[in-house]
Amino acid sequence: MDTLNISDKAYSSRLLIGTGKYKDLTQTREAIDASGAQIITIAVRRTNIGQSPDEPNMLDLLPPSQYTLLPNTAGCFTADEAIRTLHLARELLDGHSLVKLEVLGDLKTLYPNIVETIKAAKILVKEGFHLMVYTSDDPIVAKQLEDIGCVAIMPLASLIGSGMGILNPWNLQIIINNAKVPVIVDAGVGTASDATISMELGCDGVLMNTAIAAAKNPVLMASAMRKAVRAGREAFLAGRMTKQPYNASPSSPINNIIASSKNKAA
Amino acid sequence: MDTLNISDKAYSSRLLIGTGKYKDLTQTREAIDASGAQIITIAVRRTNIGQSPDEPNMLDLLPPSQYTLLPNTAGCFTADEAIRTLHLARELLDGHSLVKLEVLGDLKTLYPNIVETIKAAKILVKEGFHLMVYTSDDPIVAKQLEDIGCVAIMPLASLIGSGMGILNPWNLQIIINNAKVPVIVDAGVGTASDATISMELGCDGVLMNTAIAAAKNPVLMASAMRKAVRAGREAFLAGRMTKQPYNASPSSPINNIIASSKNKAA
Amino acid sequence: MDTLNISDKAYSSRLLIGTGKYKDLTQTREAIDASGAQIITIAVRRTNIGQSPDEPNMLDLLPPSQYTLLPNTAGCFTADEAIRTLHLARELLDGHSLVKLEVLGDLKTLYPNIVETIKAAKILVKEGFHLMVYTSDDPIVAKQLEDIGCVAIMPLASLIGSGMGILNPWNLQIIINNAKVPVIVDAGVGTASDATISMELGCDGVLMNTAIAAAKNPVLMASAMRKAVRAGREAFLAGRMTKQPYNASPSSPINNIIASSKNKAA
Amino acid sequence: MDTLNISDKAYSSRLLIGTGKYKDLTQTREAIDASGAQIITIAVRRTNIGQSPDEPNMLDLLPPSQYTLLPNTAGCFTADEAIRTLHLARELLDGHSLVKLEVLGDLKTLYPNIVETIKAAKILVKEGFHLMVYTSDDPIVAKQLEDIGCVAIMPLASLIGSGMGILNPWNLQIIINNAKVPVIVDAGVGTASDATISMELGCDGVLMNTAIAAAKNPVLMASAMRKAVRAGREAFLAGRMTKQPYNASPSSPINNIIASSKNKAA
Amino acid sequence: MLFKMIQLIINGQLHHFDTTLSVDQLLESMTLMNKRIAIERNGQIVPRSKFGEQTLVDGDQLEIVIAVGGG
Amino acid sequence: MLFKMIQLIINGQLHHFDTTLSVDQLLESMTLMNKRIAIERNGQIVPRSKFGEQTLVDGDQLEIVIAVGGG
Amino acid sequence: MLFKMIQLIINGQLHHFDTTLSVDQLLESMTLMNKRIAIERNGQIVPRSKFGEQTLVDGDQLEIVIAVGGG
Amino acid sequence: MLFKMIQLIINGQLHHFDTTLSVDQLLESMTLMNKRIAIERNGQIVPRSKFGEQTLVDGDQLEIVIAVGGG
Repeated sequence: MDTLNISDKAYSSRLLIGTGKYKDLTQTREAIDASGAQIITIAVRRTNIGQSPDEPNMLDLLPPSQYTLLPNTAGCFTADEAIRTLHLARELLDGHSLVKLEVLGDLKTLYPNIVETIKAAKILVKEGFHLMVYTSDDPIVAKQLEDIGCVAIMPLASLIGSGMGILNPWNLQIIINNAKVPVIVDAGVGTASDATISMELGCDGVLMNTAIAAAKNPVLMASAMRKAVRAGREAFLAGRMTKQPYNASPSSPINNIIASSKNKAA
Repeated sequence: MDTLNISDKAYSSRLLIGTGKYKDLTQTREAIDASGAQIITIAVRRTNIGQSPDEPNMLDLLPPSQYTLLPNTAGCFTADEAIRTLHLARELLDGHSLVKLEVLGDLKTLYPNIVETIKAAKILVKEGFHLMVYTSDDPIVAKQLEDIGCVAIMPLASLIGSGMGILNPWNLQIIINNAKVPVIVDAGVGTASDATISMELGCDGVLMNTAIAAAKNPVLMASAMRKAVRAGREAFLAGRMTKQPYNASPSSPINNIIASSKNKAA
Repeated sequence: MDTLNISDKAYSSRLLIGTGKYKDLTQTREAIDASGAQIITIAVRRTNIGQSPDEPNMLDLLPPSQYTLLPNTAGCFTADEAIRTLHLARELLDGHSLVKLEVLGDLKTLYPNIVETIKAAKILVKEGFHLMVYTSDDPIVAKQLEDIGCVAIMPLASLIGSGMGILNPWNLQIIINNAKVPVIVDAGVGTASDATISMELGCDGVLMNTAIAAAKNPVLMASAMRKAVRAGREAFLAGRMTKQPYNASPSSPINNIIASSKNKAA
Repeated sequence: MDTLNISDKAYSSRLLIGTGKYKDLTQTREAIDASGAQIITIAVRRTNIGQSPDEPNMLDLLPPSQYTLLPNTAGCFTADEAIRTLHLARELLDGHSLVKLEVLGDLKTLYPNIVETIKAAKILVKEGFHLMVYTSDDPIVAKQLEDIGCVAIMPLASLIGSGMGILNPWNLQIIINNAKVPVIVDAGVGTASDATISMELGCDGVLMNTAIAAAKNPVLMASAMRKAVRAGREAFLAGRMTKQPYNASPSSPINNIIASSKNKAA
Repeated sequence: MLFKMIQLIINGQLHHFDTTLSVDQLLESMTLMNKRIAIERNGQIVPRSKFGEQTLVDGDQLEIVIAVGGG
Repeated sequence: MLFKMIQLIINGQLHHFDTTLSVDQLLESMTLMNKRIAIERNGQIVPRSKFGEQTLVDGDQLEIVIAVGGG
Repeated sequence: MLFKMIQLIINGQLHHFDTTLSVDQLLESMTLMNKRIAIERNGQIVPRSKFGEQTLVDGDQLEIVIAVGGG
Repeated sequence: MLFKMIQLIINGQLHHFDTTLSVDQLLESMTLMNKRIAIERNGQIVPRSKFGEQTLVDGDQLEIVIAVGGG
């Protein structure tokens, strides 16, 4: 069976989704169900002192039996912050070691800070973390992160939350061709076709949040993304026809057409 | 329920496929099944005199109870040829009136001849045919064909069999915005994402043949197309997020992050 | 010398410009000078009865000795209107026969009405007009207009005044490859690179108005367009390098590099 | 006057070119002349022992009085190699300190190795070199290199020698908006319009080699590039019109058209 | 009595028959009887119901078509 | 003698004149004399050379045009 | 005996307690007992198993975090 | 007296000389005198002004470079 394999675990779904920006936990739940996602990202934040003690908890929504939680380091701008955040995440999730490392460059673009990301990755891999790492579409950096021991390379399609889709499919293709670990497009997907294109390029999966949460109808978009990822995967496996920019190719026989001057001549 | 309505008949599938270029009728059959298509195009050709009388027949493959057959005029370069071909098709299919009109400009591009197409459409509509008409992405011509009484406008995405996808989504968008009858992308789709993009633009359906038949694995590609069209339709109905070319938008909360100098400053 | 030849007259400039939308005749004059254009389009309109008799006249600005005037049929939506307008233009310009034919489909898109354009072209060619004809990027229609006897085919790059650039370079390429008369991109150019790309595709010239008149600094943009058209023409004649999507090619020698382990290995 | 200013020197030309891959020194010379370039890149290589002592020398071709030589570190894959190469270059050019730093990731893509590039940049700036640095289109890395003290940031448009043009104009735009030092597109330009587009985005200059040297007619392409860069710069300064995807805007007056039913209605 | 031979152009090819015949008889001779075909005779459709009645005459031009795979 | 008034539709607008007049006289009255214009009368071009001869009659429809900036 | 008050910086905010206390007691006072949280004390993780043992001292810096929605 | 031979690695290749020699003398022997070159000796630049003084010793590694076309 065609599965996405990460850290010795096989997943039937190649769509990974985040849990931010939803109206409420009910919508989050419905979107997750509609998406069929098995790997779900969460963030780690300070508890608000004095907050209502019985406020719903994200973890209650996502039983580990059913989902693989992927705590991230969103909001961290240095290796140190990211490392401390993941130490807390591991404790919070009872020793869970599969995490999403992201170290950002600035608040305006949320573009990854590659130098700090590499620095953090080296330390965290030594500490036994299984890193799915958010990175740019730099093919050399992608290879360096793989060599450090990251379990999945997650290049951006475009800026986080921008919905611009894949801005540079050529770099992405080089990364895919070079990688021996799964390559998952993370960030920038805006609509279903962006996910389909990612999979057609040969990506192993797609991670998204805003494209679903910020759609007018998030639950229906989640369903669209589920189909889009599968469509793209099947198209990739099926092997697309070759493009013919300037020459048409008839789908119907060109001979045995009923009498006429013109097409005889042709 | 969300259906494609053509000539007072509702279809749950928005994927229309052709039957040309397959290895054999078995593969044709399997591809049709995998695609879930309900409207299937066929061509009309001279019987080869002296051919084996028991050669399999395309019509036996497609029981009218199960499928809507759509005879085309592929290979016709004049209004007269197209009209005569459709007269034969109607007789062949016992008075069937839903047909695909295409009048081509030249053999190299198979680009539609708009002048002859309009001429044929006027006559055929008067004769009671229900025309699904292959046309260019010219929005004025599309409107003229609708005004003549065609039941579906089918602009090309790119040259027939080229697999180049949608070369001019802007014209297609204008056609969709102006049309009161279904707009179905016909010709040029090369892979799943092309179909998804067509539906996201607001097309009512997609008609293809080569993209499936010329894939390395046609049956798997047919399955991909089925999902791709649905994904695109759902994404269209869900309403995609707006694009933000240069500003990222975090999916995780930007406050309550554990202590650090940098992001406080931010 | 490399010239643009239209109706037995040779032009050193391949940039044709319109005279609409400028702040005043002074700016129009300066933009024309900066552009180096030799063929200038004008429109024909009703004189405002009771208007100041000494208002500046467009024709005084453009001595026939220096420029080739190209009266257009902008604003005409039927063959009849276009024909009457050109009869008046010919009288206005003392028998001048080189004109720009455009018959529009609707006010919102100003997309050409191909059926009316062909109808008008047949009549006007018989009457001895030399037609430079505005048309869509439909390669079959382009060929039909050439066969009717138009002296230049002028396909749109995108909607008039949209500044969207070339939306479908593939169709444009087919038109260029098929044509024996000059092909001039008309409408849609928005900035210098659009003009350069048009010429690189092999167009014989570019006609624009809004791209210059609606720039913040129209005169400087006119100068940019003059260089852009020449740059594109020279690049077309020079013959560009072939693209290599995934393989780099060093510009510096890869041997005789000073000692190092790494690149020896490479 | 509009000049490109690098290390307190003003250049009237914004086109920088390399000297590799030409047929011979004569063609190199003619291409340089036609391009109008003032900053010329060269490479440093081992002398071939026993080579004819009177073989023509690249330096004789380029009098410092007339040109600014820009020795590069092409072929270097580590910071150490690049640093040693630039030490030799400085000695070779009598203390010349303006150099092009490039540290590559692998031979197949020649994509920059950002980690080694940053490492080398920190050391070389301390040693007093004025670095024009080849980098990826990563906006965070670009800013880091500027903060280190590089005098010009030179992001790739696409792979060296690929001629693919600007693959990610959005990243390039972010780099340009953030930079206080000149941003020069280096690598990937394939034809004139690529250079024009780069300048329209707001780049301060364009550096190329293969696009000229590998053209069928290098000298004519050099002339095209000279005009293309100027056209793009002027268009940038002139301020292009805004795009209107779906609404046309007439260049000729829409009133005072001669009588007709249709356009009155309109 | 006098022997009479007729010529028919079927799908663009010339065919000779040593006697006049009905459409039915022609299809019989071509083993196309009861096949899913349609016929155009001199530019006019021949309804299936008329296959028995219509007698083909010398010089008739016929198009006999079937459905095939197409897109 | 009997007073006679005529109506002309000029560029789509109704104009009254208390006497018949030539094209020349009309242009004079409109201060368009010697301006670079062209005239269509009831769908037909009026050559400049005929401005003096042609007499306008009641109900004539005229289009009087000039060149303006356009693209 | 002498009364002793301590200060703790919890999630960046200064808090006063009129006696030393264990992590457990702190969570109790914050009604975070048995909630799914994790704690960092002066840059080091405090394992849940140690909540009872560890006594907080004046000047301790604590980060107390939970899981929230994020992408 | 005793005969002494030295080895130099020049641009990665081993070269033998039957006597010690200065950089100048080496360049002379390689007909590179007064050519536009630069030299690195054991990782250190040899300034042109020092060509006469510096005496090469057995095992020295030299890089002798020129400017070539490059982009």
